[in-house]
Amino acid sequence: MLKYLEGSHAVSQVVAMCRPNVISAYPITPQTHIVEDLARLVGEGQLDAEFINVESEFSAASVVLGAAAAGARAYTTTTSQGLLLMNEVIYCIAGMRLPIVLTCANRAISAPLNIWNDQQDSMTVRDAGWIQLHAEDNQEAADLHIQAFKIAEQTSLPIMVCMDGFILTHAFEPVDIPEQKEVDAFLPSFKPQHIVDPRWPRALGLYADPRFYMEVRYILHRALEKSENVIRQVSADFAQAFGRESGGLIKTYKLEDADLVIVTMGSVAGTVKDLIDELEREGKNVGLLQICSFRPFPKQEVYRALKTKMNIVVLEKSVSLGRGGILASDIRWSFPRGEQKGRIISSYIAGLGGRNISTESLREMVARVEKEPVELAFLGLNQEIIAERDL
Amino acid sequence: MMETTAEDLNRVEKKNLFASGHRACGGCGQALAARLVADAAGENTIACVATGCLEIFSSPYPDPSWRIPFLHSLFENVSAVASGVEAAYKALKKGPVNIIAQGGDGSTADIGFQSISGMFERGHNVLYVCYDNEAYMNTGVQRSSFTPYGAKTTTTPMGNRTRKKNLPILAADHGIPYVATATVDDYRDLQRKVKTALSILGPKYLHILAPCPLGWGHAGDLTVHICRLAKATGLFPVFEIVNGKVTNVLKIPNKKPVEEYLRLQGRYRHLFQKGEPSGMVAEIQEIANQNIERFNL
Amino acid sequence: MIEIRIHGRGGQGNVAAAELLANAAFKDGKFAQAFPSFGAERIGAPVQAFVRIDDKKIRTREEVRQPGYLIVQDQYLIDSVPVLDGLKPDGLVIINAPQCPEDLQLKTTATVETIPATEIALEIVGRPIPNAIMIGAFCAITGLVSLEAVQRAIREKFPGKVGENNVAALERAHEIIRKRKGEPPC
Amino acid sequence: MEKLPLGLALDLRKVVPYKTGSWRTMKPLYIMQTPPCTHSCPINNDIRGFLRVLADKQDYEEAWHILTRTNPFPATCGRVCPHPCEDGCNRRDYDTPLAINSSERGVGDYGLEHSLEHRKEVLTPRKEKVAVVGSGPAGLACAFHLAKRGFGVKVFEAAREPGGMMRYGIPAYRLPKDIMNREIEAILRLGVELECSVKVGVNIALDQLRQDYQAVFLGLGAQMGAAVNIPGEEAKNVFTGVGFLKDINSGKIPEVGRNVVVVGGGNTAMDCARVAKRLGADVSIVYRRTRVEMPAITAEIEEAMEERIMFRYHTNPVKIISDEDRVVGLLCVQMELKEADASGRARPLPIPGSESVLPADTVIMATGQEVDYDGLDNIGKRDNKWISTDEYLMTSLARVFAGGDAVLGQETVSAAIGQGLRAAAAIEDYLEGNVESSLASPPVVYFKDMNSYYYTRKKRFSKEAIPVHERLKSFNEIYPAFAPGEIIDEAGRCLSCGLCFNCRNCLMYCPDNAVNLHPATGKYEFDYDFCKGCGLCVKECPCHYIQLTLEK
Repeated sequence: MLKYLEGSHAVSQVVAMCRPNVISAYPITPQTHIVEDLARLVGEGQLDAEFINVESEFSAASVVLGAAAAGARAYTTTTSQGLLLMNEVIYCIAGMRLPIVLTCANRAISAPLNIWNDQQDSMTVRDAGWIQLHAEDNQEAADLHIQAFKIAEQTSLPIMVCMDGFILTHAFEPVDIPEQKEVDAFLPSFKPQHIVDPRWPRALGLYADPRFYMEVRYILHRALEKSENVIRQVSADFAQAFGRESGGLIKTYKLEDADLVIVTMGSVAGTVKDLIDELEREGKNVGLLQICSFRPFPKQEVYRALKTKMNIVVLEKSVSLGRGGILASDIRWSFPRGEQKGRIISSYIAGLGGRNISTESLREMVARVEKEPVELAFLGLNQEIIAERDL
Repeated sequence: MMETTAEDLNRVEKKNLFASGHRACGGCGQALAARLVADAAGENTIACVATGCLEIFSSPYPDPSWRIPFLHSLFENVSAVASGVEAAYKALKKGPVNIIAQGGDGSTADIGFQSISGMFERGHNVLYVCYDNEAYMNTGVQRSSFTPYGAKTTTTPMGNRTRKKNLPILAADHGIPYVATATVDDYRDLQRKVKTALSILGPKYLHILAPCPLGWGHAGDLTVHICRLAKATGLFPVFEIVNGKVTNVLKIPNKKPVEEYLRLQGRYRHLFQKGEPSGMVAEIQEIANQNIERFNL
Repeated sequence: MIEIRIHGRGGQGNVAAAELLANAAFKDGKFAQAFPSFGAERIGAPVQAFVRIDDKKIRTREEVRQPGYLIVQDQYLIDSVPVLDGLKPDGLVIINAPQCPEDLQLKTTATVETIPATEIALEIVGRPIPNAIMIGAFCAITGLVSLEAVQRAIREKFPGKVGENNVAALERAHEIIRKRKGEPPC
Repeated sequence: MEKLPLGLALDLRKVVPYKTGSWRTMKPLYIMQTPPCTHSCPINNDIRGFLRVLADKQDYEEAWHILTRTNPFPATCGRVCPHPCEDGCNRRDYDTPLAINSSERGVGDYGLEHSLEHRKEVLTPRKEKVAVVGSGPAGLACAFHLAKRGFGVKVFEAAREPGGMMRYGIPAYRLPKDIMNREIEAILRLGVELECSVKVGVNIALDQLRQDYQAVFLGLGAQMGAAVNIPGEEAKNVFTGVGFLKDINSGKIPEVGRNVVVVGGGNTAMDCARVAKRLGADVSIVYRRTRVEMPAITAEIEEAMEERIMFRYHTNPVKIISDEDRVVGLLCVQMELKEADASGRARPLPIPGSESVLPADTVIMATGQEVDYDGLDNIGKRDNKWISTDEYLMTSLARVFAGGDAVLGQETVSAAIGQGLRAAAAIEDYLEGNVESSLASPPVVYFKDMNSYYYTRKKRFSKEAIPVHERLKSFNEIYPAFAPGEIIDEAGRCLSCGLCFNCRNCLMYCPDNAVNLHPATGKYEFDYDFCKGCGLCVKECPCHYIQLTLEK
């Protein structure tokens, strides 16, 4: 049923419908509204789950690790510094193949301290062995959580659902919140693969010497690659069951006869779509390739979508300092060596630390990349406040 | 929860739920303690173990020594992991089951201190067992906050200048229902304390002195004897704290001078240049005396 | 697409105002989006909130830079914050002030309306929270959202007495504007 | 190779343990040690063994069988043995030695009260026959062991009744006759033939026995009082010690008169003195040296003193003074001790002019005994006094073995039994053609090797002898028996030196769980697949039953 509500509450209500057994989280802006609302649902008895108020994100992640290892459907949410503090556990959860779902309300990283949105935080754990799905709007954020539990439990891989902090978490807009019975029909109850239980004594978290470690990591890598099919399938099943497209690996907008393609992820895609329509009215053919699944990175899908496109600009809210665009390098790497010739793949870093990404600034970007390839640019940079000595 | 009668409590258990084949040094006090604890707890137990010497020597793939469910992830989070296991059992309405979080000094008193404090404060039904070998033995004998005054470690080459952190008291001050200390020589007492703890609902803390032949510099065959001296000198008081009240203190009618304990161990050898005790020995005796007075040993 | 920007101080219910307006539009069967100019601002600090209303799905996420409508919950902000920035020349600004618009001498070609929202709030709600009155004025003047939808939105968000007080305040503002329309300006 | 499980989550029921035994350089072994009690017992009785079954199972019958595996005379030895076992007992270095002797007496008496029968070790009778000469402790012990081993045995006894010195040398207040009789009967019930009043060498030739039997054992004893060659010894009321005791024990009670002087410092002297005292006389003992040099058992000396027998040291008889043919006194001279003689004891020399006369109605010369070689002169001898044998107790005559006082010189009942036992083993070896003697025993364990932490101090249990004035009224035993419960408690004090007493330390303390309790045998075993040889079990084994040996 279509409800008008805040993004955080759309997520918390849907998560509750997924019937997690154990929820543990530590408050951090802009994730707080999600935990507060889940605490309320558990407190009021609307959700039969254990809600563990821990003393740090590190323990929050550890609690859900333990809970999942004991057979519980477990959920946590954090952002920014909290995610960095979890980092060690994040790697463990993946290595132990525990199907935990985590909501990352994407936010910038200190220093300087900044509570506003970008996607640097989830980028820091992109190699940890988690599936990372990016939501465009609150409807998709909500839908992705329903899919996430299903994908995670089918693949024994943890999933991070990324939604831009504030821009989505704090935005009020209509979201179709499904009925509990619809969710139950779509998401079967959790059948854990391997748990600690005295009836079938197992050891979880053994150490592996050089004879075994590499194989374990290789298997994990392959599991992520193979999860592409599951992500695609679950997204399709979801469309079947709920009558709307959500998630999947990639999405495109007016790509077919586009001369220029903008590649991006997350909420800025909406702004870009409006711009594309405006430019179309002005006679320009610009298209959009939107990455929903950043990990696993859908190399083939991206290649198939872009192989005829010669001018591409990657717009992203994170940067590999000293290197440049992170998504950009993944896009460049999606083309076989031979096919990179003559193809322009520009890289734009935008919206760091909550900097507004305006249509004007995007227009400037488009105008520039139509003229020349841009190795790396920071969108909307205020040159006046950059001191010479800092360059 | 186990139903426990006095007879159950005093029965000595030998089930080898922590089995042969581990890679501990000969005469390892921690390996001995881990078996005594596992056997006392019994089959219906989940062991959550922190990274450390115990974990390394007991849990290599594919031949770990554990015969009860075993869960390890990191160094500093075992209390939180155990909290999660307990939460899962509650939520799934499974159990009852004994959940025992265990680790060495570092994972208990130092890097894991926040985590254990959180577990105590939240009141999880978990028994935390600390195997105290008074330094970071896994990484090669570096100082921990359990390293006693005067002891030599690779990071306190001139002898440690700080006093041992008193975790049993800190644990009790969280308001948890049961805290106890024990040593590996008195296995009946140790196993009784494990069973007592498991019969109580809520967080419990058991602090076991587990000599490390390598780190303490004594022959492996002295492990049990050294524990007796640690008690007889007053350096390691054995007691229980039930609902905040110190009870069941192990009296030591014929007390021994600390020198007798120190001289047996390489980590204190520097205190006896040319056989003569240095001033530090007197200070260590003073620490023992304070224990004797404080706990009325 | 209708774009509204709300200026106020932390604690004056700016985000709530945006949310209520958008929710009302939603109840009228339109697409709507509301979001704050996020931040760590504490009570008293100048803040903004944004509302978009449209007949089709709203996709853009950028802040509202050229609003057709401005709601200023505190007239004294005018001196400290460039509230009029980007306001469309044919736009509308509604200001919480007891004076007539002329007395404010705003440099804009847009229509200016004032309403003594704080007084009314103190009288009806009992606290100087002007947001319900400002919303009431907005829908009375523009008719972009129905009074009835706003009433439902308020009752939804604030069940019980608080809600009823705010609904009363809302209706009072609506009343005042309707009267004013019938009469020449003083 | 096994496929890696998901997330490396391993099914613990499939684990194949890693064998840490390969780390070992030293290897622990369970090695039974000889306890010092057994080591110092002339019979090598399994003292630890019989005490354990008493302490653990309160099983008197089993205890009796353990004791009688070696000693057919527990009730007898439990009374007359000077119990060197207690001198050896490791408790001596901890608190006080166990009351082994009294416990043995209790077990022996239990055996008699319940008429327990000895167990034959070899059930099928053998064709070989052995003749045993003399039915003293040596002869009967030898006969006993040979009979148990399935040999046909015939015992020839010169006296009218069997027992040798046990019967004729020991007064009833030390050894009630029926106790000894019943222990002898138990031996005979094993099928041992006994013929009394037959003096080998006189009534039947030794060579005859050597023809009729495959082997002969001589347990002749030393029953002849040694000649003293002192003027006046031909007078009436002058006895040899053995002669005096033999009369008493055969029921001939001599008229000793008021004053009795006993010459000598050995057990016989003490016995004679104490018997005379019981006959109502004032008794003094005359001895050339001091108490320290007295060969008699300390207990006997002390009891004699308790019974107010006068000891005259540094005194030596010179002449027996008689009135007509009746003794009236003994002329003695004071002696002083000079440098040691061959026997290692200080040599006494008379002090000129120190003569004095002791009034005496009876003089008993208990100054040594000899073997009666009548008709047996062709046997090789030591110092022309005792029978000489090789290490297997075989004499100069082939197939003729010997043991007891006749070989050792004056010794104890236990020593004689020990020799009978050894001779029996030697005879069996000889008849079977074994070259190796079967009596090698493991090393002795001493208290310093043990872990005292595990033992609790507890005083030795003892019972007062009955008061002197009571003792002297009769020939009844002077020491009351321990009650069964008292024996069990005392047995509980046994440290079980050198043998497991199931304390479980090795099992509980092994950090590698490399010790198992075998379900069937109930014995502890090392699992060398996992033992790292740390030695913790060795240190914590209370009784030194575990030892660390170099890994081969």
